[in-house]
Amino acid sequence: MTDQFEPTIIGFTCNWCSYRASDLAGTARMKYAPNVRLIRLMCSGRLDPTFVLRALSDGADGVMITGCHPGECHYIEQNYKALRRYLLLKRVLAGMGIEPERVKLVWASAAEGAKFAAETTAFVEEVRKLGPLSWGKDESQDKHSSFIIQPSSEKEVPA
Amino acid sequence: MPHMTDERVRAGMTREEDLSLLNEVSMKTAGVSHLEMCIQCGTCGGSCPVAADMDHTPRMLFAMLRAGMREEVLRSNTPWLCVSCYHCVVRCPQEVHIADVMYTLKGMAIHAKLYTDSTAPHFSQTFVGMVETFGRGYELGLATRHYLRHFPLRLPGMMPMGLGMISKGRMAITPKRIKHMDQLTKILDRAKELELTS
Amino acid sequence: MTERVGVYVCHCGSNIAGTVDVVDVANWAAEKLGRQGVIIAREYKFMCSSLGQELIEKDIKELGLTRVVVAACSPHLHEKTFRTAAKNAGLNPYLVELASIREQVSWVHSDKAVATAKAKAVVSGAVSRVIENRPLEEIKVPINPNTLVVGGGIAGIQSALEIANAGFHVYLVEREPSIGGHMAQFDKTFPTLDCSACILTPRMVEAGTHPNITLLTWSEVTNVAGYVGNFHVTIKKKARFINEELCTGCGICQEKCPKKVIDDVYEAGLGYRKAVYTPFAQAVPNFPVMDKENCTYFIKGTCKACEKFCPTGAIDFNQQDEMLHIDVGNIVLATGYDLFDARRVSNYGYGRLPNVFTSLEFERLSNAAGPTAGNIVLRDGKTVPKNVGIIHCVGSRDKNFNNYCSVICCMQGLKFAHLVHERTGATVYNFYIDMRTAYKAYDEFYQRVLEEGTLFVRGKVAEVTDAARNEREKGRLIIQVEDTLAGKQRRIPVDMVILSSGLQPRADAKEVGKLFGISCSMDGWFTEKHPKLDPVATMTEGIYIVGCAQGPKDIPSSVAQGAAASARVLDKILQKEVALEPIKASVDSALCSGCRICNGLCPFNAITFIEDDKVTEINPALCQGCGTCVAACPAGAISGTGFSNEQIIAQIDGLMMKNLEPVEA
Amino acid sequence: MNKYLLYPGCSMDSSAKAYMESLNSIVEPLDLHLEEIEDWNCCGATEYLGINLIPAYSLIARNLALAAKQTDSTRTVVAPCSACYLNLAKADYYMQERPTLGAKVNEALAAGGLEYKAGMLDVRHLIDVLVYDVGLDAIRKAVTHPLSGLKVVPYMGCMLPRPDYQHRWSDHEHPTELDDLLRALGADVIDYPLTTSCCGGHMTQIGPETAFELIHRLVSDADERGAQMMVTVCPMCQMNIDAYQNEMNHFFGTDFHMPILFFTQLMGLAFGKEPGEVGIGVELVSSRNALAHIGVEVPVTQEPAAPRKKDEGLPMPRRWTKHEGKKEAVK
Repeated sequence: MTDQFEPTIIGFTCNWCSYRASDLAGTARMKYAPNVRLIRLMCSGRLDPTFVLRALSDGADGVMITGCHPGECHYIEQNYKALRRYLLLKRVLAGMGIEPERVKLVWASAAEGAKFAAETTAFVEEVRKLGPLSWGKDESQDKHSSFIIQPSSEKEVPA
Repeated sequence: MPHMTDERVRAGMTREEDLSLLNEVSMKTAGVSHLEMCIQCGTCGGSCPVAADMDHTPRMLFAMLRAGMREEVLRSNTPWLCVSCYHCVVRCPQEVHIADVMYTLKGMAIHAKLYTDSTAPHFSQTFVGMVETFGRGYELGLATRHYLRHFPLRLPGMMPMGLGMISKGRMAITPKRIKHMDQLTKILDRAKELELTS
Repeated sequence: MTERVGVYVCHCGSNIAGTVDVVDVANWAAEKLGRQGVIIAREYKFMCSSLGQELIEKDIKELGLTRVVVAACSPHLHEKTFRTAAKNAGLNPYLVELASIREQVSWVHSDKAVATAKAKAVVSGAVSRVIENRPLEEIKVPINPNTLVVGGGIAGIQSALEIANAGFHVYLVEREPSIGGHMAQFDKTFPTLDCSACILTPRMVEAGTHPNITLLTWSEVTNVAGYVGNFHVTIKKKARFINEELCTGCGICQEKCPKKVIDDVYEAGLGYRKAVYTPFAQAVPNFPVMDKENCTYFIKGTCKACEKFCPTGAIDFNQQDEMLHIDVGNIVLATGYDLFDARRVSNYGYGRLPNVFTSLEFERLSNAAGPTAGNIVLRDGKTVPKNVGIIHCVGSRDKNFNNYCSVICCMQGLKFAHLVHERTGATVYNFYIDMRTAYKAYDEFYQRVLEEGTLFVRGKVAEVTDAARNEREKGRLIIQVEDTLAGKQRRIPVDMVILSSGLQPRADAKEVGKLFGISCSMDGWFTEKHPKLDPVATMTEGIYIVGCAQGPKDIPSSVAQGAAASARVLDKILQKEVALEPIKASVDSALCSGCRICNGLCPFNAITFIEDDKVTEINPALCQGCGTCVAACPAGAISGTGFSNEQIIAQIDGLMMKNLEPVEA
Repeated sequence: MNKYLLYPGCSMDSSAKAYMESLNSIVEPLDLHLEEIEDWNCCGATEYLGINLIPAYSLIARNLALAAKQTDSTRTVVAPCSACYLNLAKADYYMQERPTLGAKVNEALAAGGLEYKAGMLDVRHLIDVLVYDVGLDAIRKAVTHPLSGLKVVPYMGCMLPRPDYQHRWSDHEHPTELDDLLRALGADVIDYPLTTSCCGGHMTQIGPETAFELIHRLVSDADERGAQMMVTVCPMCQMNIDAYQNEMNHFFGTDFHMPILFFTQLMGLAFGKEPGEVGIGVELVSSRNALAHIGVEVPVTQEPAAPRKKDEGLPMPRRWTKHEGKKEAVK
């Protein structure tokens, strides 16, 4: 084992596509980086941006959001809402002094096990390059431990 | 398993390294070639206005590329006959960039010195020589040089036309040169270095 | 109250145990997650076996477990199994959580230490989450036994008849004046060459006269509300300007109408109809409709020839569109296809070169009841062609147009070749990329057409032109193609070209999909619930898709799908009630600030704003449980069962090992 | 005011000088302002690309880089030559599609102190700008001497409507831009199925027999359809059909006399310019006889009413246009 930095990443998946893609990657025995721990949602539209902030404040170095391809949402179009929130979230992160590249959005259909595996490994490498997450570049390390994030503290622009 | 290789060769199968030919051509083509997507439908061969003079239709050439038939492909007259009319390109159901692949094959054939008829490669090289000297095309110089070399017998028949062009002021007697030829030369020299490293 | 959690780690033979140290995981859970409430952690060879399930059931009963975590395979495989086990032991099934350590761990990683560590994290996440799970009950709603079938082509007719024959009522809605669909335009059907009208019209009549079928032609669905078992549908019955009570279908009005119009629909633009018309003689129903846009009376205010001659006084120029409201339990969509517009392939010259025809035009040309009484002639109306070229894959299998194979064109091309050969004796060419005759008795038909002497050229046609290069080509259409098997370009002069145009989704498929709450694929066809195992259901419960609305297909497949959907509908009707997954969003009206941010987010119209109370409400029956509104509510007033904020946050903390004792590095 | 950067291309002051002269004659009536790119170089025609990749694209890109320095009032580059137009458009497109190509070309440009960010210019052909920016109405207004009685076939050539990276043309096979423009000038436009067929390109130089065959197809079909002249938008097409027609006749033993002019020459004539002002007379196949048809007084003839369709005839489908809504296609 080398001393290279092993990031921890939380991955959000959609029950209908990307979670099934991860199942497929498993069934096909595709190997990918073990750094990602998955959470199943019914839809990427369920992703409250505060979940991402919570994961990061819990010590995750990156968050991967996955959902159905545009136009293929199980719930018609909710993945577009996820996309909007994702773009907004990246701005918020930048404002907090966190590299927006720590959050990545990946579309993966239920048939794309290979894509899921490849994207996961690629993202782990990207986050590895960024190094461990340090909250707010000019703030001290221990400050964030008291920074508890609760959901629904964010305003959303009406769709 | 060396005997396997022998068997493959005897069975007329291509050598492994030649299976990379398709990829090599793809990589050397400007834009994304989509060569691997060819379904051999023949739209290109059907569309080509000069297919009758080609030794292989474009479609067949792509099949040969896939089969790794490097020498046969690079010796083919097909790319040299391509008139860049782009009929095949817009009609191709698989969006293969056929005309650009033809350009690539010409370049590869010149590099490997594998073309059979030198007329076209020489014309291209003469043209390029003019451009690299003056920065602009020079029709009279190009035409005289080219015809003397490849169609000396056609010249007498061409004289009335040539004279007509000159007398009507449609063919300049002296070449035009761009102002910053040195700049263009530097760009092209650097580009040629980069071509070698790519 | 502290929950009593049991953790069960499955070996799955060596599938999990080969890569994950399952004993270590179980021991670790018992030791480190005790503070979380884990009172027992076991590992077992096959948790899903009956012995494994009994193990869990026994612990629930004897140890008084209130929560169960099974670390095994994907929940999509065995969630139901373990939920049922819990239910059997008296525990609410929604208090069981699966931790996927096979698909997500053992099968995708190879290093045992790393895999074991990740498995622990996944178990930790599941334990934290399950504590926040709440007991849920399936929602049961009654099913209205009436069914709506949209589209009166052969698929819709089949579907309606199956349900009606089983004794339940069907509303069959068709937007054209008659049912019958594309099949009514054909002369012959492949591969048996049955006369299309002979096999179709009896079905049309049966549907038109069936006591259990309410036939609504010249009608369109304009609104759909509700959910499986309880749809409320609004149908616009367009004014026919004919009193259906009085009309006998005698046809005198059509005869007397002075206005001739090109019939773009039934005659595919190749023939004429009147401004008041029934599209064809065997139309069901047999009442004509008046085409307001072309009727001289509606344009100029005078004429009324039809009214003057109608023997029963059935013409009613004052008729208005009517809105009907019906309630149904299930909906079958059989909305069919549009023909690919061959004018888009400009190198084939359709629309510019008169003797280039589309497949539907040729169907009419060869139809004994068509504009030429079945005589296959050129567009001048009299010349019989001596050479005919049939071009396959027009607009199909082409990235410039439609990517997919239209399925029917090869067989259609063969059928055309046979008909041309039989009726004119002309030399026939078929130009194809690949011959696709994969179905019962299809390849035999190919053999038959080969025997008849049809010439086949393997090559996608490059162009059809009238620019002749020699005397032989003068005045004819030249098909330029690479004969890929000969490796040579050929120019084949012919008198007539038939384009086997592909099928494409209805121009309004997207809007129709939205109306019924179902989605379209990238190509625009309606998306089925599962491409193999559930091809007629959709992701929206109670909505089924049949025939070409789901994708290109031939008549046998359309009929089979129509029948299959009916079986699904009957299954629902006979169950009398339907269970809905309890994954729903709900609003806590005390917290709702009435900001309405969530109002526009729901594609299922489950969210309504109550003006009087200035709060938002969610209809649990309409809610599909995606959770988008939950994520959007700024006040935290909306909560989603099964995937609550608390559950997800707990799972994040668990996955990040924030729940351990003592805190590990 | 319509302002553009002009990339003339090498042939405009030699073999296609009639094109340049006639273009100069119409800028004023159409309020067109063309600013020449400073010190532009040859685009490499169809030759450079067949020899190498990076140098060929660097050669083209130098022009784009130079143009990018002159974008104060417009970022649209206009090329009157179809081959130049295609090469400029192609370089711009491929430098984006293949970022590695873009990076290498920029590395080469840097050696000359230049750079080009692909996508920052709009590369358009002259007729595109005339039809879609200036507009047929404005052109119609400028016509003082309608060309009625002149039977022309519009010849668009290949490299203009294809491959059409930016979807600028009405169709790849039968584009109508030139037809529409010539009709706006009052000419009798003959439907010409070969309007985008190839003139032979560089084959006149390297495989004359192949080229003669292609020229023969074009000229004989135009003649067959009763055209008095062909009208083109491309210097190479004009050169091949004009200068090699005689040799082609020798080769086939034919006696065609099919003049070919640039569309701008006809625009100039329709705007009332003298033949000498629009470069008439330098073509090798003389257009004198053809132009006599508009020189003489031709009484305005009423277009004959379309004959009533015979009853046995079957109706034709409507013609398709690119902008036709999907819904209209099939009801």
